[in-house]
Amino acid sequence: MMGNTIVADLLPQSLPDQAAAVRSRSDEPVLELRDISKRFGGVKALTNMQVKAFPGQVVALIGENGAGKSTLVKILTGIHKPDGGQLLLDGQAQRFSSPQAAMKAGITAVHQETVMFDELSVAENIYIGHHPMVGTPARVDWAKMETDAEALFERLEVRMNVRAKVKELSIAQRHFVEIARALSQHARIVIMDEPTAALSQREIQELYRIIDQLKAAGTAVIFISHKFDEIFRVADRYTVLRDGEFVAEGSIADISEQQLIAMMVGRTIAQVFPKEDVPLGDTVLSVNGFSHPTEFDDVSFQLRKGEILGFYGLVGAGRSEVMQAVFGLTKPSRGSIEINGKKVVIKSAEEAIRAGIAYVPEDRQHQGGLMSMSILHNVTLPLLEKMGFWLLGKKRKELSITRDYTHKLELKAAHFGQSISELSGGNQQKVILAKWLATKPSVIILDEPTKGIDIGSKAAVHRFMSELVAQGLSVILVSSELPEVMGMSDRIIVMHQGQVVKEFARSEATSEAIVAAASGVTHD
Amino acid sequence: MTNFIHQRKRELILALLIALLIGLIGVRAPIFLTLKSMDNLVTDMSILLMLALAQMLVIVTRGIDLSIASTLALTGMMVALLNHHHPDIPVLVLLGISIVLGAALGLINGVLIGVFRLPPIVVTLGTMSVYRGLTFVFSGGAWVSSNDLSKSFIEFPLSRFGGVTALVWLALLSLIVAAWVVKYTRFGRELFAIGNHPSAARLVGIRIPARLIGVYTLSGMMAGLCGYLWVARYAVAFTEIAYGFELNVIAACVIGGVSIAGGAGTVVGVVLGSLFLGVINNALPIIQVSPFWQSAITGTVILVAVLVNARGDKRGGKQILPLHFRSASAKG
Amino acid sequence: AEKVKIAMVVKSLGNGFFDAANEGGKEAAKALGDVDFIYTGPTTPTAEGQIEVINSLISQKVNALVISANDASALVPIAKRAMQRGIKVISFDSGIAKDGRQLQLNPSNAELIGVKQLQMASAAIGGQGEIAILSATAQATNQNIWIGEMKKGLQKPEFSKMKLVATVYGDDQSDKSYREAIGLLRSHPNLKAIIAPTTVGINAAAKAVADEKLIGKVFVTGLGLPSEMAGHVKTGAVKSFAIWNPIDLGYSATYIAHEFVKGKATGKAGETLNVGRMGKIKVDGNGEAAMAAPFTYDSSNVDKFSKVF
Amino acid sequence: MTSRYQVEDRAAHFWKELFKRWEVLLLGIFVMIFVFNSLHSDHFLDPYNLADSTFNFSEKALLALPMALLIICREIDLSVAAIMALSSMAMGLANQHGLSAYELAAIGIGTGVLCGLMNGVLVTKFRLPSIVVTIGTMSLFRGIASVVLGDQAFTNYPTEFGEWGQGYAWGIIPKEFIVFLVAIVVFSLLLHATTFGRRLFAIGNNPIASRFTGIRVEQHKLFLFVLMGAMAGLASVLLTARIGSTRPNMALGWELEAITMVILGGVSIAGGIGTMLGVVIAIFTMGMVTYGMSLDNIPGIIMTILVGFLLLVTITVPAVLRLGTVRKE
Ligand SMILES: Nc1ncnc2c1ncn2[C@@H]1O[C@H](COP(=O)(O)OP(=O)(O)OP(=O)(O)O)[C@@H](O)[C@H]1O
Ligand SMILES: Nc1ncnc2c1ncn2[C@@H]1O[C@H](COP(=O)(O)OP(=O)(O)OP(=O)(O)O)[C@@H](O)[C@H]1O
Ligand SMILES: [Mg+2]
Ligand SMILES: [Mg+2]
Repeated sequence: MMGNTIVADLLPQSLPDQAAAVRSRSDEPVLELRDISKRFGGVKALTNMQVKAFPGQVVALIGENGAGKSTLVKILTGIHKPDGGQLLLDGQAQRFSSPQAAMKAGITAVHQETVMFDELSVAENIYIGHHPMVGTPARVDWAKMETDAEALFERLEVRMNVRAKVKELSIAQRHFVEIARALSQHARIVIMDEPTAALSQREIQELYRIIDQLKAAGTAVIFISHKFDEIFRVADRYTVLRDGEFVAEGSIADISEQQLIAMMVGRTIAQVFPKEDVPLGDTVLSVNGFSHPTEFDDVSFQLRKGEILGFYGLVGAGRSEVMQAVFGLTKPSRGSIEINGKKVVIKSAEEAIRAGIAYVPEDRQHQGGLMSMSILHNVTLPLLEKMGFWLLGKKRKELSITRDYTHKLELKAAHFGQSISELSGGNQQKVILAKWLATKPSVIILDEPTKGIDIGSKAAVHRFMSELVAQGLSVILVSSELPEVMGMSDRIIVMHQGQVVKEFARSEATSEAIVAAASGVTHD
Repeated sequence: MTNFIHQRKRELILALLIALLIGLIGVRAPIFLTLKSMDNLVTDMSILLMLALAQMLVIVTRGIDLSIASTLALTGMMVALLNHHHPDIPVLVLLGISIVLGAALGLINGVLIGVFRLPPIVVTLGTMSVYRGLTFVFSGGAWVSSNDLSKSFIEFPLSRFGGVTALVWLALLSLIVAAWVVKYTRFGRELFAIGNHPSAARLVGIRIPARLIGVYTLSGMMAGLCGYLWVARYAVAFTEIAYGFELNVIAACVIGGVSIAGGAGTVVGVVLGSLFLGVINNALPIIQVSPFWQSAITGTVILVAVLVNARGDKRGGKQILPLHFRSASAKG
Repeated sequence: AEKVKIAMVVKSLGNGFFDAANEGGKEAAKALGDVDFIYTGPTTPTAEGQIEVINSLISQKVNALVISANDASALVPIAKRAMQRGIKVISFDSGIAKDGRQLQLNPSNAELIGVKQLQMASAAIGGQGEIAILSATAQATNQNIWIGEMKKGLQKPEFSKMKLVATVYGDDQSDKSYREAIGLLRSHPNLKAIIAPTTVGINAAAKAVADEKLIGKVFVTGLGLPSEMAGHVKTGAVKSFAIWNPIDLGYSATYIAHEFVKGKATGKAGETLNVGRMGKIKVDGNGEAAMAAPFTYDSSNVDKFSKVF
Repeated sequence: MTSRYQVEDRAAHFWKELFKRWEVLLLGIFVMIFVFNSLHSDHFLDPYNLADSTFNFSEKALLALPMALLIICREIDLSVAAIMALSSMAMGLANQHGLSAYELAAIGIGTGVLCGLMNGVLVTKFRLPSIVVTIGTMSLFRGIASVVLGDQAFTNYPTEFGEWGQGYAWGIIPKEFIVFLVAIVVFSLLLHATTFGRRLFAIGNNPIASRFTGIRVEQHKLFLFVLMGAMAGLASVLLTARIGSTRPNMALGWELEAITMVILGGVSIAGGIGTMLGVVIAIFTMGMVTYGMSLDNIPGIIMTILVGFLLLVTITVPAVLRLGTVRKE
C-alpha cells in the first residue's frame, strides 16, 4: 500500500471486490477487542474492555470523560500497547507493535488531538508517513501526491488548495484534511474521536455525508461523541463503557437516549438544561462599538446582573476574538467598555481579572491548562495576586480553595498534586473551570465550556451556571451547540463574519431563525 | 511569480543584502572582487556551509547539535594521528574513516536523543565536552603538525579539479545531497513533520527515534568529514581546533532563516547565511577593519539578520528548544 | 629528607613549547634528586584557569611555583597569597608583575628577540619592503612587548627600508590566523614578509603563503618550534625562524626554584644565580634574569632539532 | 452538592515519590564524591583548603542561579560571560577616573542591567528566540570590550575593591562565598516561596495559558533578563576584584558551565520544572569534583570529560529507568 495508491480507489466505495467480500459476512465483526486492559501507573484506564466493529456499520463508543475512549483508540492504532487482552482482525489475533503496523492492517483514526503540520502543504499533510515514491533512487512523487490529494477532496466535495500550507487553513478546513488523511490509507476501519467538537452545523452535515459514504463502501466506523443527537443520527450500534469497564452493547434502534445515559453514568439525569429564572438587575457590562482591523467590526452589547447572554455563530464568526478583546488579550482598534456604568480601560488579562471578569478559553490545551503543573497550582494561579507576595504557609488555604471548586464540578482525579496532563480531556476542562470560578468574578465568559465534556458533567456545568447567576453573577456563554445556547440563555446574540447580525430574547428564539441568522441569511 | 517572491521573501532580502555588502567592500578594496579572492572566499566558506547544511536538518527537527566542533576536532585528530603513524594509508581511505568515525560519534547523540528521549541541547552539551576532552586524551595534548603529515594528506582539500578546489566540490556535493534529501526523501520530509508537531508525527506513524538517530548520525558524519578537511587544510591538528565553531554554524543557519523553533528552513537560506558570514569573515581583514572590531561587527550582523528575518513571524509559545515528546502526554 | 615539591604552571596544556619546558623541568628535578616535579596548567590560556590551578597547588602545599602567566597582573593576588603561605613564586617565559613573584626568568631579552626577528625578515627579503606582524591574542603580554621592541627596532638605520604595514591577531586559532594571513596577502600586494612571534601564527602564515602560491615572493618568519616548522622550511615558505631552547628554559626555571626553596637564592638585584648545567645568571634591577639569545633555525639544522622539540 | 469522586490532597506514596526525586539522587552523588575525595587526598578535608576551593566556583554559581530562573521560563542567556567582560571593562574605565570601590561596583552591576535589558527587549518586544539573540549579543558585548580595550588591560583597582574578591570573613570564609550563600537564600525564596516564582513556573509550563490567566508574561521575562544581567554584573565585580585586571577574554566559556550546573541540577530545558535546591547541590557537586581532581593535578580538560559524562549519566539513568517501565507495561 505504500507507493502505488491509485486515485480511483482512494475511497473504499470504488473497491468493489473487497467491499463485496466484506459485506458478504457483515454479521462477522471485522474487528474485535476482548478483555483489553491498560493501566497508566496507578490509573486503571481500561479493565477487560470489549468492542466489536462490523463492516459497513458505525459503532458509537459512549462514556463519560475519562471513561477510556481515547485510550481505546490509541490501543487500536498501535500507539499504546495493552497490558492484557486480545485484538482480533477478521477473527485473527493481532499485536500492533507500532502505529505503522496498525495502519498496514487498515486501521486509521482521526484523533481527538489535532494532527497537523503547519509548515507543510495540505497534500503533504495527507501523505506524511506514507509518501508516494517513484523512480530509482526512489524519490517523493510530488505530482502524484498533489493530484491524488485533489481527487480526494473532489470526492469529499470540499474545495481545497492542496498546495497551501496548513497554517493558512481554518479550523474546519483542517478537520477535512485529517479526514482526507484517514481516507487516503485504504482504511477498513476508520475511528473518529470527537470529530465534530470544532465543527459548525453545516460542516457536521458534511461529515455525516462522508460517514454515509464510508458505510456504503463497507468500511467499519468507530465514532466517539458526547452529543446524543449525533449518535442517533450516524450510529448503527453502540458500546457503552464506564470507568474503563464494558457496560453494554447493542443496536441503536433498540435503545433510547435516556437508557444510554443511564448506562453511561450509572444513574439517571433529570434535566440537561436546568436554567432557573433569575430576576435581572442593572447592566454590569456594556461593550460599545468594539472593532478590530481584521477580526470583528462594531460589536456592541449589554450584560445585566444575573443574566446569561448566549453568543451563537459558526466557527470563525469572531466570537472568541471579541471576548478576548473584552478580556484585554487583544487590543481593539476602537470602542469602549463600561463596568457598572463606569468607563474602564482594560489592557491586559490581569486588569480584566481585577475588574471582575473571567474568561474560560475554548482551546484548553494551549490557552487553558498548564499541562504539567498540578491541579492545585492550576486552580490557584489567577488567585496569586490576592495572596500577596509570599506564599509561605498558604498551602492549606490553596488546598481548601481547590477542594471547594473542583468538588462542585465533580472532578475525577487521584490527588491535587497530580499534573493535569494525566487527566482526561473533560476533567482538564473542569480544572480550568474551577480555576476561573475561584476568582469569584462578577462576569464570567465561557467560550465553549462544554466542548468535549460528557453529558453528566455538562449538566453539572449548566447547573453551576444557574447557581452562579442566582448568586448575582453574569455569564456570557459562547457556544456552537444550539440546544445549549437556547436552553441556557436569557438572550442570544448571533454573530456572522465579525458582526452582530441579530439578537433574540429567550422567548422569541427558534432554532431555524438562529441558524439562518448565523449563516448570514437576512430575511426581515 | 508574485507567489514565488512572497514565499522567498527572506531569501531575496538576504541575497540583496549580501550583494550590497560585497559591492561596498569592493568599493573600499577592489581586490576583494577579483576571481582569486572569490575563489578563496568560497573555498573558505565550504566547511561552514557543509556543517550548516547538516545542522539545518537537525534544527528542523527542533533539535540542535552543539557537539559538531568537538566531533570535528576528535575525528580530525584521529585521522591526523593515523596519517602520522601510517603515512601509507591512502587519503581516500582516511576520508572514509573520518566519515565513519564522525557517524559513530553522531550516533551516540542520536541514540541518547532518539531512543532515550533526552533533550538535544543537553545531550550535545555533554558530548561536546566529552569529545573535546577525548581529543586531548588521544593526542596527549601534543600537536600533529605539517611535518608529521604526509604531503597527499595535506594537499587534498586544496587540490583543484577543473579549476575548483576539492573543498568546494565537496561542499557542492553536500549541497546537492542536502537539497535532494529535503525535497525528495521520506527521511527529509519526515524531519520537517517531526519539527512541526512531534506528537502528531508519532500519531501518523513516523518512527521518530529512527529519524532522530539518522539526522544526528548525519550531522556527525558531516562533522567527521570536515574534521579531516580542517586538519588537512590548516596542516595542523591540536586539541583546540575549531573551538566554538558550532556557534558560527548555528549563526549561519539562523541568519539563513532556519527557525530555531523547528519545522522550517530552506537549503537556499542556509547557503545565503553561510555566504553572509563567509563574506564578513573574509572581508574584514582585507578592508583592514581593526581586528578588535570584528567580534562586535559579527554580533551586530547576527542581531540585524534575525530582526529582519523575524518580522511578521509570530509564532507563539516559543521555547529555548521545544522538545519532541513533551506534548505527547498532553491530551485534549 | 622531605622532598621539595615544585610545580610548573604553564599558559595552557597541549602546547609543544611548554611540553618541551616540562622535559627541562623533569631533567632538573632528576639532576637535583630531591624534587617532586608537577607539570600542570589550564586547558584554555586564560588567567582565571591558571588561578584555579594555582589555588589547588596552594592547597597541596607545594614548595615552589614556576609560572608562565597568561596575564601579568591578574595572577598577582593569588601569587601573593601563595607567597604569604611560604611558597616561592618564580615566573618564566611570560612574566607576572613585579609584586607577584620573586624572580622573572626571561628566555631571552625582549630587545634581542625583537631585533632577531627583524634581522631574519631583513635577511629573507634583502633588507627592504613591506612587512606585517601576525600575533596571537591581542592580550598576550610577551607578544606585545616583542611587537613594541620590533617597532622600536624599525627606527634603526639598518631596518629603515622595511615598512611595517599592519599588525593583526589570529587569537592562536589556526583558522583565524590563516584567514588573517590571507587577508594580509590580499590587502597588501607588495608585502614581502610576515613576522609571526607565535607558534600557531607562524604555522598558519606559512600555510597561507604556500596555498596562495607566493613561496619565494613572501617570506614568513618569527618564533616557532623546529618540530612544527620543519615542513614549512622544506617548502621554502620559511627561510629561518628562531626560538630559545624551551628545554633549557624549563630546566633553568625549575633549578632556580629549587635554589629559592633551599634559601640559596633570594632574587635581590645583582645576585648571581647558580643554574646547574646552564652556568650562572645575573639578576637585574627589576628582579629579572635573562637566559640566552634566541637560536636561529634554517634548513641546515631544523631536521636535527625537530626530533628534540 | 457532593462529588462522586474523592480527590486526595496529595499523592498516597508521597514519601516514596520523594526518594525518586532528582535532588535526592544528586545529593547521593555529592556525598559519594565528597567521601571519595576525603579518602583519596590528605589535603581535601583541610578547612582552609575547602574554603579556598569555593573561589573556583562562587562567581559561576552566581550566574547559575538566575540562569535557572530563565531556563524554567523557557529562555536562556548565552551572553552572560560576555556581559561580565563588558561590565569589567566599564569598571576599568571608571577606575581610571578614580571612582571609589562602591561606585565601581554600582557601575559594574549597572552595565550588567543595561546588557540584560537589551537582551530582554530583543526577546520580549521583538519576539526573537533568546538562544539566537544571545548568541548575537555574546559577540557584541565581548566585541565592545575588545574595541575599547584593544591590546590593553585595565589594572590598578583600589585595594578595598580587591578585598571583596580576595578577602576572607572571619579569616577563613571567602567573602565571595558569603555573597553566593546570600544569593542562594534570596533565589530559593524567590522561586519557591513567592507568587513571582509560582508564576515563573506557570510561564515555563505554558506561556499562552499563563497570559490568558492574567500573568504579564513578557514583563516577567524582561525582568528575568535584567536580573540575569545584574547578577552577571555582580559576578563580574567579584571576578574583577579577585584578579584585579580586566581583559576582553575574561570568563571565556563560563556561560556553558553555568548552564551545565543548572541542567545537572534537574531544571528541565523544556521549562516549567526545577528546584533551586537541585541547582545548588549541582553547583557544589561540580565544585567538589573539579576541586578533588585538581588536587590530583588532573588537567582541566579531563575534568570537562568527567563533567560532560556526569551530565549525560544523570540525565540518561532516569530515562533508561523510564524506558524500562514503559517496556514492562
Ligand atoms: N498518558 C496517560 N498517562 C496517565 N493517565 C492517562 C494517560 N492517558 C489517559 N490516562 C487516564 O486514563 C483514563 C481514560 O482517559 P481517556 O483519555 O481514554 O478518556 P476519554 O474517555 O477519552 O475521555 P474524554 O471524553 O474526556 O476525552 C483517564 O483517567 C486518564 O486520566
Ligand atoms: N483562516 C484562518 N486561518 C487560521 N486560523 C483561523 C482561520 N480562521 C479562524 N482561525 C482560527 O480558528 C479559531 C476559531 O475562529 P474564531 O475564534 O474567529 O471563531 P469563533 O466565532 O470564536 O468560533 P468558535 O468560538 O465557534 O470556535 C481562532 O483561534 C482563529 O484564530
Ligand atoms: Mg478522549
Ligand atoms: Mg473561537
